[in-house]
Amino acid sequence: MSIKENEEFRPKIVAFCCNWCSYAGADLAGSSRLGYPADVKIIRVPCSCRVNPMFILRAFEKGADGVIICGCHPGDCHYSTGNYYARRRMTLLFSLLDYVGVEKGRTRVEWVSAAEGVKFSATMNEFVEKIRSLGKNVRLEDLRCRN
Amino acid sequence: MQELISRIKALLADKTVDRVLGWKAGDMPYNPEPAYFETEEDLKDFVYDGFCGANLSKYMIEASKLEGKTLVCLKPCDTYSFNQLIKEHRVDREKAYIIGVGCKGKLDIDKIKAQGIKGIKSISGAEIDGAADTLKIDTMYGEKTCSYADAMLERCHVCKGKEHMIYDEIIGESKDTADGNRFDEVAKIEAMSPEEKFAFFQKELSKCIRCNACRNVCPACSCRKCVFDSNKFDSAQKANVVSFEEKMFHIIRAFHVAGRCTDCGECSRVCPQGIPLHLFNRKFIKDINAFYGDYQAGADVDAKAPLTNFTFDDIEPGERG
Amino acid sequence: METAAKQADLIREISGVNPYKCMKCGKCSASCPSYNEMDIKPHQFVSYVLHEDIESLVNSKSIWKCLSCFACVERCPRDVKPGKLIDAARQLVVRQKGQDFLLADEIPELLDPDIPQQLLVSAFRKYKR
Amino acid sequence: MKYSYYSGCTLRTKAKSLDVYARASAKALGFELEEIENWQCCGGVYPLGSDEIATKLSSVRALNEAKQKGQELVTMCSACHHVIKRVNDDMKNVDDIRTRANNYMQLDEPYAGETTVLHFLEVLRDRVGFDKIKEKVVNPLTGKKIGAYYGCLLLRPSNIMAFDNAENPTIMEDFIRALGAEPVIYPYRNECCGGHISLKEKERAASMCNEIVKSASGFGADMLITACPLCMYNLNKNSAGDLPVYYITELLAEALGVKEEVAK
Amino acid sequence: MQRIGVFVCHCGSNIAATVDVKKVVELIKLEPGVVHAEDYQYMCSEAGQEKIAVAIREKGLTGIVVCSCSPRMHEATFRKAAEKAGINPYMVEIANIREQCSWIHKDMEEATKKAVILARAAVAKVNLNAPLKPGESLVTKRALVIGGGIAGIQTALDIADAGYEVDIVEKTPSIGGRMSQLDKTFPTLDCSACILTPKMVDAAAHEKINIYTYSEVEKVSGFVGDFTVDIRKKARYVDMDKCTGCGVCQEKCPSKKAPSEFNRGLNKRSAIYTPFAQAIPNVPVIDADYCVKLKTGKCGLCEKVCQAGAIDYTQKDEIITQKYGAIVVATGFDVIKLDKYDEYAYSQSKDVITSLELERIMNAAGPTKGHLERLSDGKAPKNIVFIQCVGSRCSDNRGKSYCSKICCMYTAKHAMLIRDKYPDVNVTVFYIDVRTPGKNFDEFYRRAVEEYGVNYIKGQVGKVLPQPDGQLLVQGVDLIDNKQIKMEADMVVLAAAIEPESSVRKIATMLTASIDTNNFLTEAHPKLRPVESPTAGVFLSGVCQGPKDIPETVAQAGAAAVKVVGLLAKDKLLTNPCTAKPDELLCNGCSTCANVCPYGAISYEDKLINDHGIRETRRVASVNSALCQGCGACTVACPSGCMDLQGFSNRQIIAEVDAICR
Repeated sequence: MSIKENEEFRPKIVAFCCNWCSYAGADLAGSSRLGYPADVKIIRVPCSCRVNPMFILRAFEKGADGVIICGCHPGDCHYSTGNYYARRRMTLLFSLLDYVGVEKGRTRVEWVSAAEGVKFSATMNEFVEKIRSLGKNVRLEDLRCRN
Repeated sequence: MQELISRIKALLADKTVDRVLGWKAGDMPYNPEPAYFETEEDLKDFVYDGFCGANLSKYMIEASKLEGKTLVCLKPCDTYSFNQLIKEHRVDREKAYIIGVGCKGKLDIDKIKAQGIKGIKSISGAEIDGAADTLKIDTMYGEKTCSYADAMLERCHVCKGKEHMIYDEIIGESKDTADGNRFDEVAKIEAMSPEEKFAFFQKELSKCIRCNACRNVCPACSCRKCVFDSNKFDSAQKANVVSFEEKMFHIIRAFHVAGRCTDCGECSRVCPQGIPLHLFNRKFIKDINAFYGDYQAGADVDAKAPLTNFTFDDIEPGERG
Repeated sequence: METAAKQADLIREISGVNPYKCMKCGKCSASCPSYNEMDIKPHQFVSYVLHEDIESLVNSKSIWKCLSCFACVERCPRDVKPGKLIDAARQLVVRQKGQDFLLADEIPELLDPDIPQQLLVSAFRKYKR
Repeated sequence: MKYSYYSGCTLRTKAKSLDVYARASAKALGFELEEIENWQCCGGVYPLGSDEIATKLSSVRALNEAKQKGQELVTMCSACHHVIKRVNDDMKNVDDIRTRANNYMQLDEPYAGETTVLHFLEVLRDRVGFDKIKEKVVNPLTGKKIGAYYGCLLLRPSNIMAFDNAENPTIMEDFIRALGAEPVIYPYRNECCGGHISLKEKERAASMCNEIVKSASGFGADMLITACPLCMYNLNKNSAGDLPVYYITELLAEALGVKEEVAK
Repeated sequence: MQRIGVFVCHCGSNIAATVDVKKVVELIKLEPGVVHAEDYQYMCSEAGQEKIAVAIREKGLTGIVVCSCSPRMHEATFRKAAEKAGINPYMVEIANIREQCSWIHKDMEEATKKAVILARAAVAKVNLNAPLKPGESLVTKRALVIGGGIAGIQTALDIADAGYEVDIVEKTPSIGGRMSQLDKTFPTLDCSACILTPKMVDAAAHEKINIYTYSEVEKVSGFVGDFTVDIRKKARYVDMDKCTGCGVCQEKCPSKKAPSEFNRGLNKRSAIYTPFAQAIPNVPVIDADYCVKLKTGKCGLCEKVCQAGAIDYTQKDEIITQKYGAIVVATGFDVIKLDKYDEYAYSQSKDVITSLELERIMNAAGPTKGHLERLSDGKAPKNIVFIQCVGSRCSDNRGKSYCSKICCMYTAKHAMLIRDKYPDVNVTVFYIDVRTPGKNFDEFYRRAVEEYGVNYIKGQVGKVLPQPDGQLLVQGVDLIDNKQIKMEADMVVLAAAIEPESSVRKIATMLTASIDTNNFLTEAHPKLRPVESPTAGVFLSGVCQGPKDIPETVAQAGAAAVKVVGLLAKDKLLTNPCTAKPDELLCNGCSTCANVCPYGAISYEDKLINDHGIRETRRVASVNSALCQGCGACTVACPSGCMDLQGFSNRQIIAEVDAICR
């Protein structure tokens, strides 16, 4: 039984959370004891617009299986407009990743406010579930034909 | 071409311009290359024909730093790139004297060779003054012919139009060459299953040798120092540790020029491995048009670029496409 | 005891109701047109399921008295839908015990010439397997 | 305009008039009710259990047939409407039910709630329009004070039925106004008539129906209208019978001047 | 290479119960750069901070990682401690192993593993940290209060009394807010107007307070200490300087069909009106939707009768632009619409009313001049039923999930007042729970039951059925007696849920203050910073932050004022040093970064650059660090990576990514 447990796929998931809404939402999920799998590791950024596509690809390059970006709801950005830019950038980037054949579910953007601890936890549970169903990230890790 | 050369001579002579940026004949009949001409004497090598595909606008970044004006020959599609460079303050309009040269479609020697035409000695029918209907090719194995359209670069079949976006004067006639839909190729890939898409790009990108030709020729890729050459992201170019890096390079490169790429097609033209790199840029262009409304980089210097713009109701990432 | 827990689980599953959401306001019972006919009241169904006392529910006559008029479902402020619990308890009875509230012998004398088919069909569905 | 039409068992027998007046009125209003072939009984009550599939299949068949024809599905009887509308909602929104039902059905293309289910009244309100009906009325029912009796099934649960405001509906009142009569609003119009209990508990059904009739007449109604044969039966059979009860379609046919035609 | 010390906090058992802190210490020591690691019971305590100081001195640390609670909690504490011990405060990073680890995981092994990874990421980041120095910005010594109800008035008075200028912006023609609509207040039953009016007068008379009524905030820009706000002063059509407030215009106005907002639409008012007798300012406004002159050009009666010549039909909206150091939101509440609760027959019967409508009926200045009577027929009611929690505590999609908090108390008040004035009227209250936390609150409710004989029934009402004779049949349940109840009533009063005033969403967006799913403004910390918004310089007062009664509102208003005063008392503010910084050697001069900067902090200049010996004049970006707020939008817009964010640099984030994915 313990062997089977060890075999269970534990994905590596990087979550970029904006300091003002989503990181606070994650804190609220924590103080409300709303659990989600330990596979998720959060990186604090000032705003979702700080997330460079380079970071996302770097994570995949280094073996991440999923990357999620959380920011304030549109209209509620602490810096007024940051999440709008993030939204366009990520929309285009995700569309391109889909275009090159990377599974759609590996990347996600979710708007989580400081008051939405429940949503944060639910989102992370859902995302981990999705990544587990997709399995290990092989497509982004290695593109070149081997031989 | 004679009209063009004599006009250039006149402008050099009356000191309107100090130098000329054009194309010089190469060692083969089909490989002219970009060159500066400073004297009438230099101009004997000047050439402008169907093989002059190179986009000269990027050279104007350096030319803008030189004393005096530079005359630059820009094809219709090159003028979009020039405009985009103006928008980004990379070239100085005052330092440029733009002759908008006519275009009847640019030729791809590989397409001619692919038809089994080898041992090429000379080619006629590629002259800019010609009808651009048929190419007569004198080879070591006798004379061969080839339809002009069949020898054209992919980008000319989906030409944005033969109107110059910016110029001081226009010399020479153009001929409409568009006979395809710009986004057909992209749509074809979009319709593939994820596995097929992956296989397609894996096959293409595996050919990449990281020679940086695409980057060097791209008028949008004009950073003083590329992120892949600097230590800003710990991403300095080096021996590939993992093969992921090609993909990273091409995706990031496409992302960096998204909303700025005019779709001039130079990246694909110069790739020694024949990777259809324009398919990345065109995907972004297609998405931008679909998500945020039609946008052509370089058409309007004052328009807000799609990635520096937003609306409250923009679609959400992952929603479409 | 284990069977009681299983039964409660089954009811929760059939009905799709989460009894933990109930805040015990009683609006279901306040809305119920069959309230006075019921020995176990609509709001009590929720707590009976919560306490896993299913035995009482399946023996209750309330399950035959509910009209499925959905007033409790419509007005429940917590989206608990007690009417679905009552129906699930009824289902347990007709499924597991094969018990009928309507016997074939009874039917002829209940008929009258104006009865619409709809009535018979509905009654069969509600009273029998 | 053609609609797929699900009449249901009772409209072919005890409630024929509800059906024929509907067809005649439809014709007069310029639309056609095309009865779907081989319909099966809806079962009369919606199977509430989330694990019940077989009892939902007859509705799925009807819905799928309308989908094949590319038509909206019109129902008349409140019970049929309730069952079919809710099954359609399940097929659209409940993954488990959709998957299992489609496994049973083995259709060429799985059914996923694509059909729009309309009650006849919704056709009148949302497709024809009460204003247009008003124009077509030749015998306005002027002076009649009519209480609309909705019952429960048409309205509740409102998030799925999406028929009207479940606690303060207006569709039948607007319908009555369109026919030139005066609607009487009374609070029991959405209370239950007793439904299936009238088989075994006639007295209880009677007391419930009496409350309804008492309230309606208290507010000055001189007749009631309904869309449901069972409500009709209960109100007629199990109340003191103080108020006449009509099907909505009968009044409609009368106002449109096609009632006589049907009688012939 | 940095010399990094790692300090792992037990947080009592909050962390240590789920994370093996010793193991974290042991493993983190293996990381490059780490020269010291230890754990302690409470790192944030005096003794804990001392441990950091000692390690800095003894081990010559240059960087600190504290594995503890969220940085939103104690980052500032540890930075201060580090600074005191002699290293730059920005050399401190926090690994959040409480909120984002020990509190959400149950398995010790798993939580420990994650804690190590989080610590590793923080170490990787600190390795690349650089000392930063905050800049300074000036503080505009003036505050803006949005909303002129009791919350706004109290905040403004307290700020003004401390000697600072305050502007109140109120959307309606008068300050006073909801409290002015109330008849009496709990738990003392004193008259609402009697205690509110003096405060309104004080505010109007205060030399430091400037009131803009009939005005709305239109645009906000800037940041803490230096906001710029556009205020739209709507056309009043009455010259405020000339008007004497005599009221003749309102008497003579022929258009008297407008529903009175003040009386909740229960009666009508004239087109030119002051909302209520004690309105401040006592200057009417003309309602353009109802004024005959403004609509048709004919009439002009008010102009004719106005002896002061104050009527001005040509008045236009006016925009006032003003600078503020701090902004207080005090936008208050409204009751929810009841169109989703038709089972209570609110829309079918005039005798089913909301509690706020009852306030107006009970009030001497209300539609019935304070007589308790039915609005349908003017008869005195004999039986009144109150229904609690109408739209509150609902998790369906009809109502609000929260408790509106004030209803239990005001219903007890209403019940008592009615029984006191009309002892022959029977009062029944259907309740789910009676919630009376508050000083003298439960005693108050008990008096209603014990002294005033109010009939409290535990249970809800299912439906209210209007009867032909005008009576209301209330069908409810008594859960204690386990009986369904059908009782006749003459009047039914609904305790409708309260919700934030509808304009708050727009205001929150302008202020970039965050808002929750119910449209209540979010506080910076639910316990420790309840009157501050997460946006620096924006403060919260009253119900806009969450349901509360008058004493709580006044207390919060004062607290918000103190926070504002604390801010305005400073001449300069230290600015966040985590600002964008361009590398001039790499800058293309393309302006893309400037195009996405929300603060206009990026400008371009032609500058002589020495690029490895090549000297040339280049167009390069320069960031005004006083304006830059550090969002980082520019860093991603920049293709060359020239623009970077201090404290969250590209390399730091990449290092974190690498550490997590390792």
